[in-house]
Amino acid sequence: MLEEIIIAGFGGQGIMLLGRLLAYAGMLEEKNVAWMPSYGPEMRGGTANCTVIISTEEIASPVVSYPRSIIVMNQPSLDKFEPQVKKEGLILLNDSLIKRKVNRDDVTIIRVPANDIADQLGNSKVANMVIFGAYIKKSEVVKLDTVFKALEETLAASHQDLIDLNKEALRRGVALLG
Amino acid sequence: MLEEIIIAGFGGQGIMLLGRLLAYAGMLEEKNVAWMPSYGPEMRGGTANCTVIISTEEIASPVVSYPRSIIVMNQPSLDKFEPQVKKEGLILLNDSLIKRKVNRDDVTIIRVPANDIADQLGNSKVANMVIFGAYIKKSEVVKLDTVFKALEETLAASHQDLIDLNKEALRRGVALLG
Amino acid sequence: MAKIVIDEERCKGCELCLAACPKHLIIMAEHFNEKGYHPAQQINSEECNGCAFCALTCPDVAIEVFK
Amino acid sequence: MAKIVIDEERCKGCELCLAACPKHLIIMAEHFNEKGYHPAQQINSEECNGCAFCALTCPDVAIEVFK
Amino acid sequence: MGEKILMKGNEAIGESAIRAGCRFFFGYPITPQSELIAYMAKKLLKMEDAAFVQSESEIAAINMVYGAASTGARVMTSSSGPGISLKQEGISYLSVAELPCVVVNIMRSGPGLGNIQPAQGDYFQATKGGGHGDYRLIVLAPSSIQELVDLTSEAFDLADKYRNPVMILADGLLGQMMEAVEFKEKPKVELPDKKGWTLTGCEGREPHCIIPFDLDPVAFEKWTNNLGEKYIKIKEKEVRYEAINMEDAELIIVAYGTVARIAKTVINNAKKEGINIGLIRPITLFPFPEEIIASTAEKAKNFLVVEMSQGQMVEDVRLAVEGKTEVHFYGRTGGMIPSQEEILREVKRYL
Amino acid sequence: MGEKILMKGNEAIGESAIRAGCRFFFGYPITPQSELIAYMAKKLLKMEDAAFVQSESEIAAINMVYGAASTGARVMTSSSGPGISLKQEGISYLSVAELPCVVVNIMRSGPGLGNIQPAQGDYFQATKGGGHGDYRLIVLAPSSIQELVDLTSEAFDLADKYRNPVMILADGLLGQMMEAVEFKEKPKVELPDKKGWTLTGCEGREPHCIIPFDLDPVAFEKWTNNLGEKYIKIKEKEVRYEAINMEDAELIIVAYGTVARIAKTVINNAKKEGINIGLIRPITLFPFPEEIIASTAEKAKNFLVVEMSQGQMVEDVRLAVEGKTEVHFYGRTGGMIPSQEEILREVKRYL
Amino acid sequence: MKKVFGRPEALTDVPFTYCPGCHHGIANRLIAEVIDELGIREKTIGVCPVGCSVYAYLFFKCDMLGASHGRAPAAATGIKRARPNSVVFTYQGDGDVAAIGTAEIVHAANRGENITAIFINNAIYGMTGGQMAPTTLIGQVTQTSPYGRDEKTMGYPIKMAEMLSTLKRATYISRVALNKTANIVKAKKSIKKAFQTQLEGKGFSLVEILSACPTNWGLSPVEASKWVEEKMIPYYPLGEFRVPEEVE
Amino acid sequence: MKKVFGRPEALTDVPFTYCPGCHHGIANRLIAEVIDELGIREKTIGVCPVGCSVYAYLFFKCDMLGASHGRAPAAATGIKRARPNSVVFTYQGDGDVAAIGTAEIVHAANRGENITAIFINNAIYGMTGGQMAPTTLIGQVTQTSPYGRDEKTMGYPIKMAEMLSTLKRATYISRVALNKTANIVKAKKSIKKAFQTQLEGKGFSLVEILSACPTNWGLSPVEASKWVEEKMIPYYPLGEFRVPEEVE
Ligand SMILES: Cc1ncc(C[n+]2csc(CCOP(=O)(O)OP(=O)(O)O)c2C)c(N)n1
Ligand SMILES: Cc1ncc(C[n+]2csc(CCOP(=O)(O)OP(=O)(O)O)c2C)c(N)n1
Ligand code: SF4
Ligand code: SF4
Ligand code: SF4
Ligand code: SF4
Ligand code: SF4
Ligand code: SF4
Ligand SMILES: [Mg+2]
Ligand SMILES: [Mg+2]
Repeated sequence: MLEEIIIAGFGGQGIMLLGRLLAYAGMLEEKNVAWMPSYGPEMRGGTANCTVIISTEEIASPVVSYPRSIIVMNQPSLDKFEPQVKKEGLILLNDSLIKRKVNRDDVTIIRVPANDIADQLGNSKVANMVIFGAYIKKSEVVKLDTVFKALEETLAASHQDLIDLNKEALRRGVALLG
Repeated sequence: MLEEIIIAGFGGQGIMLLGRLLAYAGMLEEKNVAWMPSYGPEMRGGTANCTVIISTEEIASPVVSYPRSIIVMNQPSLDKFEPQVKKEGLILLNDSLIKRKVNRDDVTIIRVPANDIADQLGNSKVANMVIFGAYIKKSEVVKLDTVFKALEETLAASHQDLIDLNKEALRRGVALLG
Repeated sequence: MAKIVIDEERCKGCELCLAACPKHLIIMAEHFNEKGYHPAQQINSEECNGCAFCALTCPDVAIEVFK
Repeated sequence: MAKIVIDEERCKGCELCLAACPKHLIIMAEHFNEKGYHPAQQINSEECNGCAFCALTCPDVAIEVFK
Repeated sequence: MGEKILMKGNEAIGESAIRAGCRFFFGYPITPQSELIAYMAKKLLKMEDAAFVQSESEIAAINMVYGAASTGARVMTSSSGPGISLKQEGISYLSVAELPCVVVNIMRSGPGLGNIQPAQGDYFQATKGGGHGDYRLIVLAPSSIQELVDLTSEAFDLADKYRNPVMILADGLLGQMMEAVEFKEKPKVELPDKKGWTLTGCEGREPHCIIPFDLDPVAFEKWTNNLGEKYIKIKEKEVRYEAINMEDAELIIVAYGTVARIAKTVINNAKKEGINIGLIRPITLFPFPEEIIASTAEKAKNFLVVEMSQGQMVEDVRLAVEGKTEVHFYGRTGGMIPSQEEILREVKRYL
Repeated sequence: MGEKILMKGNEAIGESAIRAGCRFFFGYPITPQSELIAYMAKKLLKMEDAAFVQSESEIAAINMVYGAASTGARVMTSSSGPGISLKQEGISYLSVAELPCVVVNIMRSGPGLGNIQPAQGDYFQATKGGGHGDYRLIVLAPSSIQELVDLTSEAFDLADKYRNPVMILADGLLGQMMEAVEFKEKPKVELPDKKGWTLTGCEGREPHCIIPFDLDPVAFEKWTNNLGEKYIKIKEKEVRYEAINMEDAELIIVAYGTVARIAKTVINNAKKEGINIGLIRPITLFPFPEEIIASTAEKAKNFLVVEMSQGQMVEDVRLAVEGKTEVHFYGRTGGMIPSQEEILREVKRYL
Repeated sequence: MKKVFGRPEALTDVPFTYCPGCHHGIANRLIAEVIDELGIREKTIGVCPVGCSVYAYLFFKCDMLGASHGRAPAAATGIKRARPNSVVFTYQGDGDVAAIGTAEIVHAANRGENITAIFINNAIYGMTGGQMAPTTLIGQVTQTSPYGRDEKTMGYPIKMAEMLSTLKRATYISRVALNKTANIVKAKKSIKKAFQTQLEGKGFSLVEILSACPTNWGLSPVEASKWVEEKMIPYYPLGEFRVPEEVE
Repeated sequence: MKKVFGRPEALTDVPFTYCPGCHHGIANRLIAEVIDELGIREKTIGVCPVGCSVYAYLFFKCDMLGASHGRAPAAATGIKRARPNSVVFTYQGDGDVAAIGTAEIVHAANRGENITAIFINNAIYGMTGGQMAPTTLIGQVTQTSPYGRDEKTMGYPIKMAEMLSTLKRATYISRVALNKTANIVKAKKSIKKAFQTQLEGKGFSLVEILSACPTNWGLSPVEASKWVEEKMIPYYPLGEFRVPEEVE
């Protein structure tokens, strides 16, 4: 089993966190994992992306030119990564902010109104979890429960309300593909 | 024609100046010349020495392991350089400060009471010129007149009295081997 | 009579102008600009006296003032 | 009663002690030490009061004072 | 122990250093190694008999290392590109004074301010001596986060064993990426006692002096010759490398760090195409694994050296090959990472 | 003009620089190059439109050079050992920003504080880049005071021609010794106009920017590749060396600087003993005279490299020889100068 | 209607790369306005540092040099010595001026280099992601003072303006802030005086500008401006520390 | 008779390598006497610099480290942090402290490193043969100010003690001289206070010592001492600039 995914969006959309949670969950499921950021001079603003690899084999190259999946949270990210997705790959996009059509017809495309749902949950910051939920459901790369566990282990217990909110957002994402 | 000489003594005895004058005179006589100091961390005290090469040929190595001549102004310098003088070479030593005998019997040895004569001239600083005079006379490497010219060109005209004193000291040295 | 012109695409939604306007004539727009910020927007523009406090404060030189 | 002892071989003939002695009891010797300096030397030693000004001043710690 | 932890490379170095007994860290922020400094601050500021100082500069940092190392403490500093250049005088001093310490260089792209993307352009500086005079660092080149952990720990041992500064040379990607790592309990290694030379106050013994010079050339030549002999000993004993798929290989890739990992994927993919490629991955850059390269060259195998530079390690490969076979080079610079596809394309050019 | 003057090497560099139009000098004292600073102070402080600044450190000096060079002025700095190490960050910046300037290294013995006797232990630092990232200095290695004069003048031309820092690398003996020199009138060389890039105030034109970075790796790779191409051009066009007695030589000595002069005496003396030895004396250390060495190796001549180091240039000789013949090495360190007798002894070992 | 406030001529059209609410932008604009008012754009050469203002060369419409971290005063010295008739300014952060570049700023000031240094004190290393600066306040939490700056091991925040004011040829030294319009107006006056000091050949000038870094302080821009008022100004008094008579 | 003045225990027997009449020797001895009086020789670690005192490790009978030029305060920081119970002092010249090592001394002082710096201000670079120091007086001729130091291009002599006194954790800062017995006695007291400041854990201490360099000043030792009195002291006032209450 090998998953190679690039997650991309604005800074502040929780891109890095999403990637890290995915890698963490992969690790909990005893897979080999690698997480790699693309970092810029500005620790702020602009676009951000990271790569996650989850594999039953040893991971040789951490650098992925052609991901199987991408999660794109804004349009510049879609523009950048759409052409790189492997044939028969997977694109999850944030329908709340991306208005344009995807040009590829050799990949699975899932549009998630992530910000809208997050707004419904009362916190636009959890848009990343909504789309993540959808990804988990579709890709079956890791189990939802494992992601919950990953959440608990990475967020301090003192943030119980935050954990709950994130879980709810994940569930709403999963439910979308119900 | 090739002369390789090491001049050595205490710092403050005018060793470097002597060497420089010799090189300058050599240059005035259109020979190839090289002057090389041995320098130490202390710009002061301790022993000092320099090497001068004067040659009608191009000077390849400026480093001389076995000089033809040495001028030694104090005993540590004699101790250090005596063994290195080439067979049939020349040792000029400052008899005012060096009391011991020279062990070599395959070289010419000239003992010059340089400090005593300098004291007679009223300035112990010109001991170097006294011994230099003797060296010029003995070695005939450069002419006394050329050294006078070198003196005039290197010392500012404003130091006329100093020039005169130095010339007198040189003459006294020459006269020793009269 | 005075007016201000806000360059929406330069605005980063920092709200400093909003805090600086002595007449509280600036609010943040509902919509996003291209960079994803809610740009500042003037209201009740007829009350503007052209004091330029908003423009003086704007870190992105997004405001011009006319008088 | 006091006396000073000058370590001739440490002395560099700087003459600072000479200048420091309030009683002018120090002069420079005629002879050279091994390093080629004229070492300092006490005269009229019976007048020495052991004030140690000379020793305090000596940069080469060449002077000991006894009292 | 034995538990897997997901960690950034920079943090993994920090944790490993602390577990290896490093209690003193002096450093100055610079991307892409800043997480390491932050990690050391978080940990060491809470520990007893430990110190973390964010120094006023990289120069101050390396000289604080010099001071702390002279007391026998296990001590580390880290930086990148411009900051490592500033440390060169200090590194030269540490080398001549034979002070054990660990210097981490998480390489960014140079020269100049360059940028903060990964690169391997500091190979020459690390292995040939960016500072003045004849000296050598032991240079370790990990290629995974687990190896960062293992080699960091080993770096301290090597430093103590040889009384020599050790550099960990990793490209920025290794500092920034996360993988699961394990902190294994290590068997205690016998290391030379430091008591004979450290500065600890001279109670009950003669004073110790640690001095970075000898103005007498005869004495100083002896001193530097002793260093030279130490480096020869290190060359004999401490060469580390990984060699895979060497037997039937039609071509041998030589690469270190992240590039070596990409090369592994290339090898796997090439196999699917029926192409057999081998890999020599130097783990120690000094001492450089000359012998395996020389003996491979004897077998008439050609080499392709791949670096994130304009060609630095390739000189050491050529020195080892000595003209016996061909040595090709492929490099990316400016922060660009060579892709599997490019490397495979290069491989095919030389088959 | 044409008149012979007896000068110290350090002063000769200064005088030659001033005659070459250098009007700005920034430096910090260090033995054995201090006479150069003193000379520049004496001259420049009395000149119009000139400046001499004794900077607070070597780092400040190299950055003052960076500023002055950005205006298009001819500018120089000089130092030795530890001071040159401190300049490495700045040198890397100057290289990427392509700012012409001349940096003088009068080598003392290292590593560390070492001592102030002559040495050649900074060859790697000068030629492979002691700073971070891929860059190259043009490195000139004079071996007489007259050559110091000639090459200093040429250094400024080369710097301007290639928009590249040029290093004059001379051992301390050359800085300290005196020989008679002549300052010859040089034919004016055509050099590229600087107006297109210098910082002079933007009156009547668009502003110029000189920037040592590009955060975009694609753009920065292109930038560094351009530098790489420049270095290749320099390699093609600017190699300089002296080769003597090559025809019947039983062995070729390769040496630069003072050592090459000693070697010449060895060659003369050996001839008297009926031994024929040749000499290749690299005058440019980068670009290194690979071709003459390679073609000599083709003729199956063995080499003896002699350096005042533990063996640095010898790697470049080996790279050029590529195993075709034997390359032997003899080195002295710590400030010791190899004597004629030692070199001849070594020569005889390999005949 | 006439435009009474607009983009100064000495700024290019390039949008600032600073974060929302970052005071770097205000400082950049004030310098540009001063350059315009003094009519010196075409003879000005700016030196930008490493720090969040590393891109300043994109913003100022005059000749610009990018210096290495902390060494802008040395680079500026080189420029000014080579071209004494140009107007040379550095733009530097607190890591640049108060940490790695301490020797360079002290000695440029001590030599009385006829240059102007603009020193952005935001009590943090902005560009590298929020490490402690020498000017970080006591108790302030940063990446490298995770439990708050503790004066016992990290010392007190350094007062550069005061320290440099002990140097005789540091001719004009002031501290200003950008947290509210009144202070912004004063800041501009001070920057102008600094440039005038240089134009009159009177020696070194430096304006220390207390500035907000909302991103690394973890505050909204409005809160950050308040933090400048409530925390920074009480520790770092505003005012002129050294004034040449004639400029005054 | 009892010995009332002799060689302190904390000095080895090695004769000083300084020139005749050089005040370095007096300063070395005073430090040794203070170490003896405080009984701390066996826990003292000294850091010697590059400069005429590069050989100090031969003279002090305690553990010694040779630092690179200017960086002694950083090296001392490393030592003191690693061994907080030891007594750490640096011994540095004016090139070391006031030029290349400016950043290191400022920040050791600012952090309040619990170390003692002895700073020999002889207004010249002694070891390298007499170049201008940042502390060289106006008009003073040196190798690199051959027409005398000119404040217009070289600035005024820097007053390190005063500058460092602006730093809050620079706990004890004084300036003394060695040109006559009365001053020597005061100097020793001041050095002792500095070490006491450290022993009581109060933070950074520095004693600036005005010293003669007869060789590079081209004066006899006696004339040189007079020059300290007549030229240096008027410009560099003696006294204590910062004193911790309890040490006082
Ligand atoms: C020699 C060197 N060391 C470290 C760095 C990394 N670095 C870049 S900017 C910076 C500090 C930024 O802080 P500051 O000067 O306060 O500017 P700000 O970003 O806050 O405006 C550092 C440490 C570097 N580029 N070069
Ligand atoms: C990095 C570096 N730069 C320069 C030198 C050369 N150097 C040695 S000592 C010294 C200055 C000596 O002056 P000072 O510190 O005043 O001490 P002093 O000799 O006067 O006691 C210099 C510049 C060096 N050793 N290292
Ligand atoms: S010009 Fe003055 S009144 Fe008008 S919007 Fe701006 S701040 Fe408000
Ligand atoms: S101050 Fe400027 S950037 Fe901020 S909200 Fe107002 S217009 Fe926008
Ligand atoms: S102890 Fe006093 S009186 Fe005696 S010699 Fe010394 S200074 Fe003079
Ligand atoms: S002070 Fe000391 S060194 Fe100087 S003359 Fe007197 S005894 Fe000799
Ligand atoms: S990190 Fe801080 S200083 Fe840098 S641009 Fe953002 S707000 Fe401004
Ligand atoms: S040169 Fe000056 S400071 Fe150095 S030992 Fe001699 S007199 Fe003392
Ligand atoms: Mg800052
Ligand atoms: Mg001094």
